[in-house]
Amino acid sequence: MEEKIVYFDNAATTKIHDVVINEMINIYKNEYGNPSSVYDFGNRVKTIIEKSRKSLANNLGVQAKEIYFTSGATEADSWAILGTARKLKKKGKHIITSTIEHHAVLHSVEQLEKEGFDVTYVPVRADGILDFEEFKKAIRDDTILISIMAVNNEIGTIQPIKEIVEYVKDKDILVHTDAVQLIGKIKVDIKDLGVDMLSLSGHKIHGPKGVGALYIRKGIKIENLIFGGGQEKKKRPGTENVAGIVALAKALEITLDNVVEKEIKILELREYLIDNVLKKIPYVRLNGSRQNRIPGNANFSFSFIEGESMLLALDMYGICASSGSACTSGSLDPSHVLLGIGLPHEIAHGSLRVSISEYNSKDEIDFLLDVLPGIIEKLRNMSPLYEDFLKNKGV
Amino acid sequence: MEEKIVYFDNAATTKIHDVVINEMINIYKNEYGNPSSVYDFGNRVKTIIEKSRKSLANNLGVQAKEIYFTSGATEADSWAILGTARKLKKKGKHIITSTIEHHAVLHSVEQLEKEGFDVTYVPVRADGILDFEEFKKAIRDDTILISIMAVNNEIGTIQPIKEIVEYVKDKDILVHTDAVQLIGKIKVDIKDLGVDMLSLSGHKIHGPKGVGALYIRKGIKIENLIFGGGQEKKKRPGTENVAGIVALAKALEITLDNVVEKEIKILELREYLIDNVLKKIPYVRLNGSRQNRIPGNANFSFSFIEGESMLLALDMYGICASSGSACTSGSLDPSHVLLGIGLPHEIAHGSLRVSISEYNSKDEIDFLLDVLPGIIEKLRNMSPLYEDFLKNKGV
Amino acid sequence: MYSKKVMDYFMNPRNMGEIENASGVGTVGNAKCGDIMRMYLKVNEKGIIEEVKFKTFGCGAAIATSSMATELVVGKTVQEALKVTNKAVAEALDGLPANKVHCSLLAEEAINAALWDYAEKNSIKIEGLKQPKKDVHEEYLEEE
Amino acid sequence: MYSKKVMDYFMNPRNMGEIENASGVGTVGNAKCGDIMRMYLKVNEKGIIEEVKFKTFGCGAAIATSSMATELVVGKTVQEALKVTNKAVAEALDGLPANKVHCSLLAEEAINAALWDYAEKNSIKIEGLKQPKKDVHEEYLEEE
Ligand SMILES: Cc1ncc(COP(=O)(O)O)c(C=O)c1O
Ligand SMILES: Cc1ncc(COP(=O)(O)O)c(C=O)c1O
Repeated sequence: MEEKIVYFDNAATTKIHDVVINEMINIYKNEYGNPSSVYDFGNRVKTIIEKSRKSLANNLGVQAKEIYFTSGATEADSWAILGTARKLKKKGKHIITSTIEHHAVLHSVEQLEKEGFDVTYVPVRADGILDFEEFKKAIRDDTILISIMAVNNEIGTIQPIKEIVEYVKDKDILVHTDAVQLIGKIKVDIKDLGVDMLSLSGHKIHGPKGVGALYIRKGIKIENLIFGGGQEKKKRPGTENVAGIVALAKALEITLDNVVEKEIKILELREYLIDNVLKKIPYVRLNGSRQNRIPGNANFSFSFIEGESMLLALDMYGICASSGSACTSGSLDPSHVLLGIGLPHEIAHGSLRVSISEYNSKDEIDFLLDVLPGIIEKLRNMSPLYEDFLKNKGV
Repeated sequence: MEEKIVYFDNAATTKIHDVVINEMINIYKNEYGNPSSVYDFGNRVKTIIEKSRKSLANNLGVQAKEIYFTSGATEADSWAILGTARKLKKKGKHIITSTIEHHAVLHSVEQLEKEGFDVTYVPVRADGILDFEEFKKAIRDDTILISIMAVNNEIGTIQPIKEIVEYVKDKDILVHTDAVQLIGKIKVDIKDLGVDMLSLSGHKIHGPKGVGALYIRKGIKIENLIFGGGQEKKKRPGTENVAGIVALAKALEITLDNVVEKEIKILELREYLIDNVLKKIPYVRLNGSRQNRIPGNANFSFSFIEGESMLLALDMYGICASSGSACTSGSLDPSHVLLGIGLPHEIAHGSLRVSISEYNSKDEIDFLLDVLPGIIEKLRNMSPLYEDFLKNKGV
Repeated sequence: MYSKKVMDYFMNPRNMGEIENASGVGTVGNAKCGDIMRMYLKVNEKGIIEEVKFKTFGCGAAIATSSMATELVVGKTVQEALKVTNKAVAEALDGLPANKVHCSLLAEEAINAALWDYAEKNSIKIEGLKQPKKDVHEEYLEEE
Repeated sequence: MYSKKVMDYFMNPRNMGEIENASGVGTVGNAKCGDIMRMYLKVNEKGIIEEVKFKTFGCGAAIATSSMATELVVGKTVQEALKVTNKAVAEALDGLPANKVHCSLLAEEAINAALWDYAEKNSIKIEGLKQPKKDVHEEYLEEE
């Protein structure tokens, strides 16, 4: 029973490709053996995992042995950051990150602060791109790790990872990037990007939730986060989430198929959306650089109204979108990302993120453009801030 | 395409119940929304998760809010042990475990040794049950945590968890148990068991790999292993493995349905197997107490031969079984559990674990009993140890 | 997440708007927390609240609770209105999610603030009426 | 895990057994590591290995490599047999999993040990033959 929803929250999670689901069903039904077992029924599952690892690695331009499967990007981020710092703590105690990272990074470095590390949070400019001058100033002799996201999940801005790697290439500093929002949008060649570690997640690329991977460049040793059996070369033990691993590799493969054409289509939809929202609705701003952003992301702030009520009203039309990041819903704080680009609280509260995938159509954008102005107007008419604004303007 | 395998490795992993697979398919196809989202398409997934948490909790006799979903028991064990010790490190530095724990526990406490904790490994008796006198002696004033498994994964012996809890009830010591091999075999009431923390895994109870849970008694605070968003009350962040969570709860529900009847049948099969193996094959011993063991487990040591070759030969008949634990395959060490009950190396190497589930039949046991004696004989005839033995006996 | 009733009051808010020359107006909350509520009261000479209107910047629960609060106080005396608790508002909406309970509290405070304004304007003392805290919302959060 | 050839030599091992009054017998490995190989050689007066038999306690790879090693040395001179390397054994089996390479090394050592025994018994010196290490297997592991 397919119901009609208009899904514009692809930065939060994505619809799973049908082929991916079928591959999982096959694993669940026919390949439930334990990959570590001697007999063929188990051992062939090991082969399946290694084939997936190879496929994923190929699609990322790295070697299979540099890929470690995890339970998602949150684990991958935590592992990369905590594992590196704890391993290198005798070498240095300083870590650099940015103010607009995902909580998986921010709360990991906060934990490190409790463990005696020193963290510098480099700010971003008003357009949501890392302030490179501040970044340069942040580097110290005892810096051991830089963790900067490749693409921001809320405003879609693309961060200068290659430049960061280039800038520190003569220094003995490891560079990790949370590439959850980049992978699957273009064909990323990690070797070309140059980072030492990279996190990705299955459910953001039309795969299932609960699986991700950490790329660790050959030769780099970080401490385990989880301890146990011999899986993943003992670095990430636990019986493998076989269906998840197969699905992750397959999802990336399918998502990258014709990725340029898909992203051009997505970009056109987004530009059409942005043009029309800015034209049809007053007192609105686009958050983050319009140029240096991933094709599928549009993030608006509508003055005088609050985001959740906008989402609820959109939901009445079956439109799924988000405000701030999904992970912080239920919290009362406005997005640290929107505050990070300098928005005042009341503007930050009124944000709407529309994230577009290959499954969206122009009709759906038109539908959104049909209903959104009315919703904004209705909520503004309800808003004491709007009332005050009009009075001050002398209306 | 169903192929004919005879699956006797249910302690390594299990066939997934069909109903469980169907529930996962439904989630993948229709409920891919992000549980943290505001709109109904996401929010209702939150409801699905909470329903599963409630069901799991009910089936374990605890409150829903005491259940935290993880990526498996390895993570749950690591979290319970590292999280507790790191949280309580100012209170005390001593931890008690046993010599026959799963590597998820053993390697976690080894990590704690590196972090400055002191670990006592209590030995087991020859029958594979904890030496309770030694356990009592191990307790110190600065003991903060006891982690003893409920049922051993290799020899199936049941450990005296209730007695442990009872013995330390007046002391300020937390008790964790790895109950991976107990859950699903009987209806466990955790409140009755009395432990403070308990780990379980989905794929051992006819659910999928890559999902598990940690029960943490209300009021107990342990440090996070993974840091990130607000999921699982911020204690275990990361977008939830929704299909896995639903599957875990459903698998336990189905597995516990008529569990007494099922386990009686399983016990009968096992006793029939043990009786006949001991009768038909010379120079064999049953490892672990015959009484105090979980119904589905039989573990034999056949003198003069090595386990892997036995497994390979069985595999030629489509029979899946194990030797030592699956996780240590590829390793050259014989099982630490079999050494732990006092077996010499060459005997420990020749072990065979047959683990039976509700999906096994008497015909399958008969089939195993048909082929096993010939395999053992063939391998013994190949063995220089057997040759020496016969010569020494003067044959 | 929300009950049907909350969604109904969010989508079709009762008593939304302003009252010109209101007997009392109260505004509570702040933009930082993302909720601002304003209540307009018209109190007649018998001390009965004849008309209530609200305006709210905030989430769905904030809008629904303000609207519900207006319905619960309209027609009541000032004294009776004071007794309308946040719990009553939440209950009338068939409950609120735990992390939205503060919205009902804010609605209660908004009524209170409007009554305070009415009392001040008319220099009357209303038994049980407390001076509105500058920022009820933040205090609530700290208590949590 | 294993190649078809390994499985074939495991299931149908060639030259399994003992040789009575063998010219040389060598046993290597130990129970701790789980592999023990014993090689029996019959060397004729021309120094040609006429017959080889093995017995092995060990995993599938251990059995297959011992069997393959017997085939590779039979019919060869003692000197030629010395040149049969563990790599040759592994290749003849279409390869071995990384964690099983030590089995082929053990097979090489078993041949060597049997030749050493033959040389000692006949008080001859064989060029290039080294005294068998007490425990080749453990040393290999440490190297890893
Ligand atoms: C940038 C970024 N990093 C990390 C994550 C966490 O990934 P996961 O949900 O797989 O734990 C997300 C999404 O939630 C994300 O957008
Ligand atoms: C006793 C025991 N503990 C822990 C584990 C690890 O569980 P998982 O595979 O879910 O990480 C297993 C099985 O592998 C086990 O048998």
